[in-house]
Amino acid sequence: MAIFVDDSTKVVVQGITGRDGGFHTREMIAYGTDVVAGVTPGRGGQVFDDKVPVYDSVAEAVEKHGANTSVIFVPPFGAAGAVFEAADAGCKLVVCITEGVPTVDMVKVMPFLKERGVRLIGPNCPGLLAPGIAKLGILPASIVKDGPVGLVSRSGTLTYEVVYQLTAAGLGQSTCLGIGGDPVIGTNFLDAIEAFNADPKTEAFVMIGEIGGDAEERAAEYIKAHVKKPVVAFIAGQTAPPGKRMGHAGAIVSGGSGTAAEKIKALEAAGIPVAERPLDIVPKLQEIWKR
Amino acid sequence: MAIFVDDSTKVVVQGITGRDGGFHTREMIAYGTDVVAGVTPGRGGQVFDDKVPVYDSVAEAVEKHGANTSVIFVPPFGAAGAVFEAADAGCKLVVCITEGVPTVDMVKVMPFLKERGVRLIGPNCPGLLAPGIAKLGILPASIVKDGPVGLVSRSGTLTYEVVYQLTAAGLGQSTCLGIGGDPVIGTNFLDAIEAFNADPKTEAFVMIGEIGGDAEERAAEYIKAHVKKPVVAFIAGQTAPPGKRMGHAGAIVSGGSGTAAEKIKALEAAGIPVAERPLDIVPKLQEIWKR
Amino acid sequence: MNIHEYQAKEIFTAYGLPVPGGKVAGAVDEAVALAEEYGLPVMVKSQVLTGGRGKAGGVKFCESMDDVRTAADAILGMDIKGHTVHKVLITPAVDIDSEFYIGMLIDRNTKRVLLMASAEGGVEIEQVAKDTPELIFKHAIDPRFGLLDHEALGMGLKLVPDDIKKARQLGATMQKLYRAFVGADASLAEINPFIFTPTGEGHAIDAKVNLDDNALFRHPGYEDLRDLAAEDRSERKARVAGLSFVKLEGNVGCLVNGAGLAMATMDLVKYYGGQPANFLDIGGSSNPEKVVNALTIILEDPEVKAILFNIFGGITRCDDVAKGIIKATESMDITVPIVVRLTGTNETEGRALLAKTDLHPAETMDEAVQKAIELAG
Amino acid sequence: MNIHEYQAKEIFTAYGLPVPGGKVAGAVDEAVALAEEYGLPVMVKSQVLTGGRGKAGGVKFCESMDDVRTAADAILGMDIKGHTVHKVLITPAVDIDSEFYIGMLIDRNTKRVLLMASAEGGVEIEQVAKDTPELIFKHAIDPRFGLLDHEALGMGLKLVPDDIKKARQLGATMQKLYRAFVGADASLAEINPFIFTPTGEGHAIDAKVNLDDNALFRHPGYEDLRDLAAEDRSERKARVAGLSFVKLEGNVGCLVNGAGLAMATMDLVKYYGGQPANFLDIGGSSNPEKVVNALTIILEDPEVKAILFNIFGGITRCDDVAKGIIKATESMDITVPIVVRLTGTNETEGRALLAKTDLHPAETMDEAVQKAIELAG
Repeated sequence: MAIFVDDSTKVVVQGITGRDGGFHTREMIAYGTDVVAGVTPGRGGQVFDDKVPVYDSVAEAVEKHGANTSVIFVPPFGAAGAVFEAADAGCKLVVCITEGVPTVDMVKVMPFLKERGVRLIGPNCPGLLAPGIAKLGILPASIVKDGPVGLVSRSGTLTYEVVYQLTAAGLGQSTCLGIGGDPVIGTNFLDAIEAFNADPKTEAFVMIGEIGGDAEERAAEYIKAHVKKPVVAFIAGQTAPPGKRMGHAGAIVSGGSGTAAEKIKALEAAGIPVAERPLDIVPKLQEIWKR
Repeated sequence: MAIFVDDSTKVVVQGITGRDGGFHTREMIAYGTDVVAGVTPGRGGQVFDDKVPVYDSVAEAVEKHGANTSVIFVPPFGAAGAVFEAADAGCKLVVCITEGVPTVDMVKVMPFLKERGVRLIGPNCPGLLAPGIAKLGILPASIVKDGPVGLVSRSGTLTYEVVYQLTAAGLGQSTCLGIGGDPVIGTNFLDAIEAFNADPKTEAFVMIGEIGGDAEERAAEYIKAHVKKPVVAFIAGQTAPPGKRMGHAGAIVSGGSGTAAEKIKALEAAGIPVAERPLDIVPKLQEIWKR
Repeated sequence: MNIHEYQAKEIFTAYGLPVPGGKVAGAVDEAVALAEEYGLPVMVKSQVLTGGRGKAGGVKFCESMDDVRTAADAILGMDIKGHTVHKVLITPAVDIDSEFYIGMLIDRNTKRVLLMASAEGGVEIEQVAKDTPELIFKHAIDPRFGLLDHEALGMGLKLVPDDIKKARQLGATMQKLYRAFVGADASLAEINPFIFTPTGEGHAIDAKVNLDDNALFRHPGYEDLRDLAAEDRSERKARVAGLSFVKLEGNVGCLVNGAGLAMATMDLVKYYGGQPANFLDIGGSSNPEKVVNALTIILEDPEVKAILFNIFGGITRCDDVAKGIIKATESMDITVPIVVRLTGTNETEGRALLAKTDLHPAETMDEAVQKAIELAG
Repeated sequence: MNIHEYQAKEIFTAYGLPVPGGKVAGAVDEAVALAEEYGLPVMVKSQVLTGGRGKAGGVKFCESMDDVRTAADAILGMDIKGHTVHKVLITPAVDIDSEFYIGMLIDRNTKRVLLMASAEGGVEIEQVAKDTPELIFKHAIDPRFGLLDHEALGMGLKLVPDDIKKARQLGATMQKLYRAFVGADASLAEINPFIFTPTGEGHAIDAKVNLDDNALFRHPGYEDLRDLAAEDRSERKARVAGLSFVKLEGNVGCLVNGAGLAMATMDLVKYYGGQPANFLDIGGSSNPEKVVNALTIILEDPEVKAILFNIFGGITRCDDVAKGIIKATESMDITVPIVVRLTGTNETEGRALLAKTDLHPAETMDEAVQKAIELAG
């Protein structure tokens, strides 16, 4: 078990013939992900790496191969269009890796997804890796290990850092999920936490937040009210100056709100231990888990 | 029984303080319709005719009086906005009398209604009169009579003409419905016929079409396949020249299609008698009804 | 409201559609001057509000200035299906490699704007629709999301399956056409043909737009697009007076409230062997002035030998109509007989008012129609 | 991207919002000339990318030309929260009867554009939000239907319950502001205050717009709105090079891939008693040239005494990063010590490449940070 994916996950990669799309498609396949097709308009009829058929549209990939999940590696100007296409074609899970998507585009796409019951992960995210099941995106497979810990994060590489430490400590993962650093994202902390809470394989989980917005505060409330599993949190950006966008479009302290201090306070008030350093996450988790 | 209305129908009139809105509100009340409130932005707090409280918004009328139906008498530029408002406030039936509403506005409003499960009648229509139950719109109450015949029409005054003759012949009506003469309307022939077919009170019905579009042809197919009740049709505009809009925005023969001849042919092919003159409708109905 | 090709192209240009340059000329010298401005070859295209201009000789390809002069001279003043050509569009001629049809209209059944596209461009689309409907691709556009990228590109790829660049151009053109359609409140918008040159440039070579009369109030500038010369004089008067009026060839003038009843009245005149002189809907309002205007317009037609009022009062009250008729007949010198039939809201009051006049009353529609035909002789 | 008031007003004007006239001046004489053009009284308003201009004396009401001269002279060159005033906006002063706040921003929770409006206009809205949140009305706009008439009017009526005309003006302003927000790809758009004059005319007196950096590619003209003088020199260089960079005050230069890891690295430098010199995310791409650019920018800061690379390879491959670091160090004359920590995709290849250099390797983030602080001294 894992969250959001299972053995029936069949992947179509949008932008498969691009540099990053191609590289990571190979990585996904190497991990054992069932990549059934690729899409690049104008390249229909080609075969990627002599293995994966390429089509002009997601609809063809769905029709001919039963793709139900899309992973998107297209440039920012086409990314929202790619999400619309995947959802319209019937994919029920869409993972958008692309960074730099205009926010208004994501605002427009959201109700389209809701109407069709489609889950979006991202954009501007590393995607999801469910050890032993599937790798959807760019999380490096070498660092994961199958196990009982869930991980959800707004970051990319910081996620890898924590996964690396979990694995080094012998704590395997049920699902590692990067939800993305943009202000408007498909799957947020609440969705992920709800799923981890319901997932029987996940025994404990880690949440990695950062400055900007109040998703961590909302997650804290939810965890306090509904979650019995052990949770440890980390918040990046304690030293970030206000009013400056820290890389991620969503990582900004504006009008005095969205600070790391506020988030840490809310998490601690909800009884969730917050690690001071990434290095402290694993010991904190072990401490409260006491298994 | 009747179609689309019943004893629980509580009406809010949008544009109640206008000339036509006021006149017809009085007529509706005189007929016994449960008009619970009126709306004219900026007139909130007034009382219409010392009887009907006026509000600034439909939401207030719904909240304070349980209005579930709106009848709209606002000018064309505000009509679509009034439909949006009524639907958003929770009215489940909206009757838009206004003539001259831009078609693109109605195109925009349609999915909003669909999402909320709202039935729209019109625009550019006389509304609905269910003898003994409610009068929603401008159909003259003096000419109707309670009884078993349903009537659905794209026209206004031509509808009255036929109702008048039905009543004169002793044939009362279950519901008289004018669906409106615009190209894009909320409730069309199919919807009305489906409802009449299901309504136990309606024993037979009359359908009054006109040139433009193919709604009559579609209705003919439906009737042939699903309707056992006696039906007589009439089509106006046999002498209308092609390419000219005959008053109604939707009454135009364009690209050689939408002619009265085509419609009559399709109806007759479906076994539905088509009256040559309005005067022939009642005798034709009596003939096939043989009750 | 139908507008000319050159006007449709102005709207298209405002929405970023690729339209080749072009200007209209009302005289031969002007046409030649424009051709010199653009450089040869050019097209000389009659601007009339009807189709079939090409077949009628109203569109000419010109390789020399003599050609332009000859073509403009022949086309200006030409009659095409009853429309006189007052203006020609001079536009640079482009080499055509392939032609497409792209059109949009209001679809009554889906209640959406319907995109239609075909690789059978440059011919009459109605004929394609009849003979080979499978060659026309259709997509009803969801107004909430507009024409999405993958929908537009998918449509483009149906037209040119093996040329992604052209498919993208076609798709982008469809998206712009949709914005133009909605932005201008069109009821029909067509590019036929959309062409590619041998070097792959796309151009909207011909343009047709019908505007929604109901939406003109929010486009005050569009009133200037109306071709008053192409409009029947009495139809124009009626429009200005806010009346729905269509001129016909008969001798029974009809004044009816409601479009459906007006059509049924015309049909009934024909049924009883008469000929209606017009369609006229005095509308849902009951302004007596409207009745005066309506009578004035109808009486301008010397063919009219009798007048038939057929009024069933709903939103229009019969007493108001009666007052209007009386006011009109009192203020005018009317020599033709007038048959009046009033039924509906306030009919008693209305009839009481009329009783004191020398109008011919009628109780039913059939009686009124027969009486009017008889009086028209 | 933050833009100036006068630029925001240009965007507002393009979307039909009621903005009083106004032009910017960079010199006192220019300011006076503009005041003469508009006629007295005028406002002289500093154009700086920060709030609190009024409190700082950067906004003056001027009734005479002497006032204008004095105000322009005082304000031009003024420092407001670290921002030097290079331009003043001269705009006709209007009589104010009532003031409102109208703003929109991207709401992360509803995933929509959030309209906020208050009758408490002309003051700091953050303060209103803290003290009397019930005085701010909010509505999350459904992108499928836009801000509907009844929603806008309803919001207007909340601000002025007894004045339908003003409520309509406020509502129409909100609808135009929404179109401007979406059309310009804003992340924030505020009118504070929107005012009515005693005769009931509405004006957007002050304007604030932040543009979505991610959407600048589709507004090529907006690049001209960027105030290069107000931007930190190294931040500008980083932006041009496609790097996410924020200048800080410390001595440990940080090059990190990924924004979250970069923030965590800064936090860790602080945790171990050091001071980060910057935030720098070299991004998801692995172009060695980017590393060169990043190093160049960081090394321009004389405060930087050590450099810390913290790279965890996912989409960025460690071998590419290693190549970039080697290329950079070979081509540059670098005197400060460089600590490099590489983990993730192709980490073995990356470390193998680095092994031949004199860079300081580190296995973990904590080790790398401690070593860099130590080397920075």
